[in-house]
Amino acid sequence: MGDSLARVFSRSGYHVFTSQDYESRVRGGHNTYQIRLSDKPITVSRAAVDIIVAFDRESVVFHEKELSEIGILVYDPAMLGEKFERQNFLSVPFVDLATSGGGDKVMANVVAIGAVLGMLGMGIEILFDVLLNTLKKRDEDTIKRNKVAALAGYNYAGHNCVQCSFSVVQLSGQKMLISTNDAIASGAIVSGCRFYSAYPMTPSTGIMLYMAGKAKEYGIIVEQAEDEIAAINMALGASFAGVRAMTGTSGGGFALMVEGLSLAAMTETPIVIALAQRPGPATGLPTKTEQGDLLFALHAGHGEFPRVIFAPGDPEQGFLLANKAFEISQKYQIPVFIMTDQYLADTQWTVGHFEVDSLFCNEHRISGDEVCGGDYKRHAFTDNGVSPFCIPGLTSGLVVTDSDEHDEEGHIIEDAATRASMVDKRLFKKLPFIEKEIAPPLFYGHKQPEIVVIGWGSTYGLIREAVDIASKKKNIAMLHFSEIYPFPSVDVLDYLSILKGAKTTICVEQNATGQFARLMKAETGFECTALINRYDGRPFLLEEFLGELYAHIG
Amino acid sequence: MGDSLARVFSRSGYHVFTSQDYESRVRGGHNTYQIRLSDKPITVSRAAVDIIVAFDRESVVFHEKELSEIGILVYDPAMLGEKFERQNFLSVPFVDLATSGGGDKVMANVVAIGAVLGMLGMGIEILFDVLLNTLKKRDEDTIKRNKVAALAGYNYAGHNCVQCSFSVVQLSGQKMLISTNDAIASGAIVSGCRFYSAYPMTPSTGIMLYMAGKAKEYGIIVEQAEDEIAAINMALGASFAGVRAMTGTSGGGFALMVEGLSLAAMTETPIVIALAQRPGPATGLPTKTEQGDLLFALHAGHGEFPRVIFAPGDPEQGFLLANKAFEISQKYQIPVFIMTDQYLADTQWTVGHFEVDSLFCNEHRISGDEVCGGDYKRHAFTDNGVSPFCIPGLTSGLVVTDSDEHDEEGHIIEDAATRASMVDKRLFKKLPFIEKEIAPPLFYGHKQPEIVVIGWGSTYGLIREAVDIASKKKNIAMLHFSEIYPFPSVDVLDYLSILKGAKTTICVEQNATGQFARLMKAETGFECTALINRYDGRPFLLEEFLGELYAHIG
Amino acid sequence: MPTLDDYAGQVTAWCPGCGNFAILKAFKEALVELGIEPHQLAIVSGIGQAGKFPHYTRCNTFNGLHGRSLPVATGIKLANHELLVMAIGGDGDGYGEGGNHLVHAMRRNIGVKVFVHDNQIYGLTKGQASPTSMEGMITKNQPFGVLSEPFNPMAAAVALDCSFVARGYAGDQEHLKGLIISAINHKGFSLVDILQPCVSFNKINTYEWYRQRVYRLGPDHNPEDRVGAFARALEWGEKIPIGIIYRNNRRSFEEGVPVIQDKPLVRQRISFGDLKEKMRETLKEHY
Amino acid sequence: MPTLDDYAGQVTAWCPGCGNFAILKAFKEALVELGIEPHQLAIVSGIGQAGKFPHYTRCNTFNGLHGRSLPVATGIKLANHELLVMAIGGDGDGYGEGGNHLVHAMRRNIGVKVFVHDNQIYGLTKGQASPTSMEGMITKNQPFGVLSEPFNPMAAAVALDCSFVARGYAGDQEHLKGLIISAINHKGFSLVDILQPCVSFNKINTYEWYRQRVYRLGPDHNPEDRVGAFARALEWGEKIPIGIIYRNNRRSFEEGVPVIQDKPLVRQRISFGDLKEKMRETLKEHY
Ligand SMILES: Cc1ncc(C[n+]2csc(CCOP(=O)(O)OP(=O)(O)O)c2C)c(N)n1
Ligand SMILES: Cc1ncc(C[n+]2csc(CCOP(=O)(O)OP(=O)(O)O)c2C)c(N)n1
Ligand code: SF4
Ligand code: SF4
Ligand SMILES: [Mg+2]
Ligand SMILES: [Mg+2]
Repeated sequence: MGDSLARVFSRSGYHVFTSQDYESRVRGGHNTYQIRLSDKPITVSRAAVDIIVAFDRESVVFHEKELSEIGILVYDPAMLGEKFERQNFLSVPFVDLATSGGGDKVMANVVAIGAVLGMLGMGIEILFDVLLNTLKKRDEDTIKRNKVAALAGYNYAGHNCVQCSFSVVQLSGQKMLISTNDAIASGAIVSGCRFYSAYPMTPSTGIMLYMAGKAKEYGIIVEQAEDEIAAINMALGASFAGVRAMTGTSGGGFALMVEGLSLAAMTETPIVIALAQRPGPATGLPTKTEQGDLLFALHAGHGEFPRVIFAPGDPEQGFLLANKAFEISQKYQIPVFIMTDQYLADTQWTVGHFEVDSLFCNEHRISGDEVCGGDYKRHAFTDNGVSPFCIPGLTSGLVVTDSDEHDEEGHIIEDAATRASMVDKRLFKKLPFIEKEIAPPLFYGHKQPEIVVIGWGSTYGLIREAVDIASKKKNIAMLHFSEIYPFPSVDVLDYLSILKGAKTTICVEQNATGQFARLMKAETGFECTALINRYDGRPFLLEEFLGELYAHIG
Repeated sequence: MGDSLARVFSRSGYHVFTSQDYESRVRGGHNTYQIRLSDKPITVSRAAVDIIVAFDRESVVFHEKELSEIGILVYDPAMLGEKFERQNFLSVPFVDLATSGGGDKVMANVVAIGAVLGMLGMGIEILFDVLLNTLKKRDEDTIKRNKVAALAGYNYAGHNCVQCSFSVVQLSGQKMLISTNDAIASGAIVSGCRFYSAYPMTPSTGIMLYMAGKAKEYGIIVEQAEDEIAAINMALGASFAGVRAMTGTSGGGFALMVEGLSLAAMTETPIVIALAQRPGPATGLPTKTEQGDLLFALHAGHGEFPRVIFAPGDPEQGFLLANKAFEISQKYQIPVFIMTDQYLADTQWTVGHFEVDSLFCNEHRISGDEVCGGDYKRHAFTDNGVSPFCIPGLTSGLVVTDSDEHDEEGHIIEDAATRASMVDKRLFKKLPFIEKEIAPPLFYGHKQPEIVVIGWGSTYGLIREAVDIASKKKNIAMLHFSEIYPFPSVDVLDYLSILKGAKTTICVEQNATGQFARLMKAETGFECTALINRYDGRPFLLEEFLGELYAHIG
Repeated sequence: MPTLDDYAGQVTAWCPGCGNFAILKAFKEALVELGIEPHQLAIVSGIGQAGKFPHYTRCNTFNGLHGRSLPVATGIKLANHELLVMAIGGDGDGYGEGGNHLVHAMRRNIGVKVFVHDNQIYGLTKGQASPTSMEGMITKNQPFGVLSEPFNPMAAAVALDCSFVARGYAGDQEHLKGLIISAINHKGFSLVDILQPCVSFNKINTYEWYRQRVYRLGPDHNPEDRVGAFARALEWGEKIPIGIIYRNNRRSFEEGVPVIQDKPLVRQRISFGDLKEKMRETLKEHY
Repeated sequence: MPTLDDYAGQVTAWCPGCGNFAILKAFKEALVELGIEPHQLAIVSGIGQAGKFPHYTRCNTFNGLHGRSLPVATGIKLANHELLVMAIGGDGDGYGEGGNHLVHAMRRNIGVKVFVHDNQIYGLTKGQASPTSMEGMITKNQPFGVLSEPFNPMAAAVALDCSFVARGYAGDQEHLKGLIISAINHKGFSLVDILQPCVSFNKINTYEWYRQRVYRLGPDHNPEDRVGAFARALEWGEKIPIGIIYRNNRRSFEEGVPVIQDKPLVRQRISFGDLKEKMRETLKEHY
């Protein structure tokens, strides 16, 4: 039900932020779906909650204390098997209202949505639209009965919630509500990705499902491979053959792809890899979040070769960086990572719209007989290390490559001179060009900050909103890295001077060891004055984080 | 033949250093076997050669120029199809001498060994002993005919080499001649390793073959797995069940073990991994050498967990560090790496003897009913993070572990508090103790050096001999790291002060990107003033390296 | 003598109605009937709904990676072949991610008992096709339907000369218990594929679907005849046989490894002192 | 029309007398006979002696990782099913490291032609046992002899309903050429296991050993009868059949993927401009 309710808000013109927490099981267990809305942009969950809809007793036990001062917990005594006599509790007979209108028990959900809208004093029409959408494959009658149920809840709560002090009005302008993982998938599709091979693994599966859902429309082959080794090798085959290809997985699956990553590098076959992190090691916490695989991704693969690592912090970055990942990968014939995590998979944000116009749209593959015929050499030496990459089979030229060290034609060699030249070509010649493609970190907040909060990837929204709040008292700014490797130069934005100019520099990471801080030290020599790390699998809530932040900055 | 000849020298009391160069094929191609001997310790190959035995024309073409001033190339005109009229060439009819004494053509090898001994003016008896050894499974007659062939070469060269100016006398005291990979294998065996599962991969295969050769004598199970994934998982199974276990592979195979590595960490199952490097990426140069996988090994595996990395530089270090690897791995229930490479697999060194007495001999597994019965908890919280590890099946207690995050008993959990405590236990509690186990780098040469040459692993012998030579003109020293991670503290040896006190600090690595130098910077903040890198798959010869070194230090 | 109580484990996290419950029950009853104590047993499992199995009973447990239970089980069995070692997982685990290990474990004939909870779907990851999903099955991830032919574990096992090949059904608990007992009593590798309805995601292969098709193999079936067994293994669709499809009497891997013929590796403790002495001798070979 | 010269490749690095030479020759003759041009062909190979194969002819080449040729070949075939795509490697490559991919490629029935140079040994790494090495074979790495039963690729393939299953022999070059042609002409996945003497390391399965045993399947063998084919596939020892063991007419994977029925993926160029337009529409779903 969370999704439908959130969509009612985003369609009503609100900024919405949703998040979920659930266990690694299919039914049962304790699950939550949290929705925050505001007339200003919001980018993180808060601890205090205004309305709790409780479908089981645990929801009362675990979450009652989260209620804000004006907060109300709404529940059905029949479902919880208990009636609570508390001031800030509102009882609504979800099940009764669902069935008495001729509906099914499961429509208790819809009753609850209606009830929430009633409590908020909003209109109900947009919910009807949303229901029409979600039930579009169902028959007229079902839709009608859902509407009746929603209305019943709406009216009941509207009349009976004497303690309700909310008044949420309709704003102008609908907003898009999307998760970063979905945004990455759509960014890949618009970049011409036509082949996606993967093996299901939380929290990357959503990307594959999104691609599969669009397979028909966009002519994409989505193949569920027998394992992750096959997944990456299939994608490399498709890419070699001339099709933009991608794979996605989580840490454990990526561990199995590491040899294939090295293969991509040696054969100079472009590939985009979505690496969706979750807490490790090993199986870890499959449905929780962590940023624990940065240094792993950076150093994965035997031998030495260039790679690019992006880590979007919100849906828009996800969309744009997926596009840039394909551009860079194709242009330099290298592997590019998009690092995401459970948090970015399970939170949805409102976005005005995606900047489709600003996307990269270059074709880097060739197939004409002039360039590909005759003595075409797949791995020809060039000034920037990038060799023309013909599409095999479309012309008379032959495209030859090898996982062994090879010569310009792609045939196996063992001599020292060719070896050294090939390392130079793959690594040292390409690198300076790749480095120039990397955008500087996002500098947000006070222009000459005393305090800089540093983050990467999914902590973007958290830090941003915290900086907004803290800036009322402090000269504080955020430095957020979404293009992480090659480490951004200081040419465009001299972030090192900013950092050195600050008194307090705090690196925030959802991991135990401060991987980004370590990387920054290795790359720039700069050491942060403090680290804030969280590694229990849970994202920071805004208040929790502010607490930790203030502990550091006073 | 190289092996037998080298053994004659080591048995004659000489310090011997042998190296090989060959292609990735079974027959044919150009191969060399180089032997250096001296009455002083030697630890690297030189460029200049005193005697070349040429079995084909390529050996003349490629290597003639390597002859020293007193150098002589010995060959059989019949084998090369040409007679050379050069001052420093000696023709010996290897094949003729082999067959005329009733022997087979292939005994031309033995004739050549005899010839070399004749040229050197050494005795031939030790060769007879060595032949007895190598041919121990053959019949009397074969042995006799080999002796005759050796003698024929010996006499022929002794009489005909007018230009020979060598005189190599017999010294006292036999020496052991062994490769570092064999030393690692024997170090593992003496440490109680009883299970070795692996998949063949150059240059790690020698370790497996050594173990297999000793399987019967020491009661070791050596299982060739279907792939590297199985190899590491089997070893983990055996280790869990109470047997010291090890696996070995090269970079590409290790790439496939990365998920298993993470499993070892999560389940706190001890394992020793021999990682024998070769040039990458991908298949790369299978029979050449490189130190390209240090940062990969250090960061391999999703999630965050402690590990230890050793990188021996010579056979003795290999032997001792293999033993220490088992000790640390068992004591802290963590994965320990022994990094080696093609160079350490294919070079043999003389060693006085191995310090067997100084080995670690502690049993860290338990199985008594008092500790393992009742409410035994596999992952119990303790002060140092190490939980008692019972052997399953030997007592009534149950040993339970999980790749998911788990509680003290080993059962799956998802709650935040237990998760955080388990990360603390595995990582933060163990680390300080593990760090204390790490020995400082080897500081060798001038005590207050102006120049420090830094290296790790297989460059030990090269740097050491170069420092010996350069120290005649310069205040120079070597800092060699064989215990690499956790990065050694400065408590025992304040190497940072030494480095900071030096004018020139040069990090030498057989890779393109200076991985160790980067690691040192990340760990200590110290940046070397210069790097010497080689990445064409070939080890430095002494003179080549001295050339580069002098270019830096004048 | 162990009782059912000795095998009481953690609280289950399976969906109500899941076929796994019946398997768990049959399994416990079989062990009690055989008189095996929890500590004499080691279960290695993978990741998936079935992979949680060992936590729901009591025994030595190595709940490892998705697809990798067999090599771990092999390592355990080789280290201590006195233990009863089982590998338990789902169809994705055993036939997808872990396919290669299954092939080679059968070749080895290592004495590990494998139970595959075959629900013809990926349960834990919420309903993608598995290697045994039927052709044409539509899922969110297979919008055009499954295009591959399902993996037939019985036929493959007979082809690989697996020494014990059987199929059970969660809906026939008594029969399943018998199979589990036979598999345990068999020397060498045993594969039991257990048809397991997944009420949440597999809407094709339901209890009803199986009930209409599944039948017990009778005495007319000779599991020692390999070609006959193969023909029987191909049966799927109208009728699905359960029971012992194929069985042979090959030497097990443990029986072939010379160094463990006296006793298990884990019981052969050599003192480090003796090892050092021995190594001094060995090193002489390098002179 | 292509000639043998069009297929002249790099200088070989195989041992003199190696069975690979005859396979190379049969292969080139088959392609010339079929009139296939080098650029119409893509060979994916693994690592091993056999893995070097594509360099010794001329064609589009992806010489990938040990054991991983099949997924790469699958990716290529799906991207461009007009190409003739082959996967070539050794027995270690195809049945050991790559075993899982083989199983699932057969299930898919992807139109890739697989040729396994089966020398029953690891050649390139100098003589360890391979999955097809015979039980008891002693090597440096198997000092007690091979303890596992050899993998029977023919029986396994029949069990997996592989749509074309054949065995060739390097010592019968003419027959082998015929098999290669049939495999190429067959729609869907084809597995040809080629017995290949390794003169350097396999001292058991020599030319002489094979000569005494290998015989050509005659017209009495019906490759369409699956159970009969299975029985035939089990033949090994005194007599070893070569020829087409099993064949069926399953729909190929390429035929089942809706989005490539008009033309191969690689020929379906969509302009980025159109893509952007389309995406603007799609994104509306998120409102
Ligand atoms: C290497 C790896 N890849 C993917 C996953 C994600 N994953 C967990 S369980 C599972 C499949 C579950 O299906 P199955 O094995 O049939 O078990 P079931 O849940 O149906 O019992 C997958 C893909 C993982 N844990 N590890
Ligand atoms: C992941 C990985 N493991 C191991 C190797 C080493 N290796 C190369 S070829 C080979 C086996 C060769 O045997 P086979 O596949 O039968 O080919 P053959 O040489 O006999 O033709 C091995 C183990 C490798 N290259 N990559
Ligand atoms: S999802 Fe299916 S297999 Fe998993 S517990 Fe639920 S019913 Fe059982
Ligand atoms: S080692 Fe064997 S397979 Fe390899 S080239 Fe030589 S004979 Fe052929
Ligand atoms: Mg399943
Ligand atoms: Mg082979």
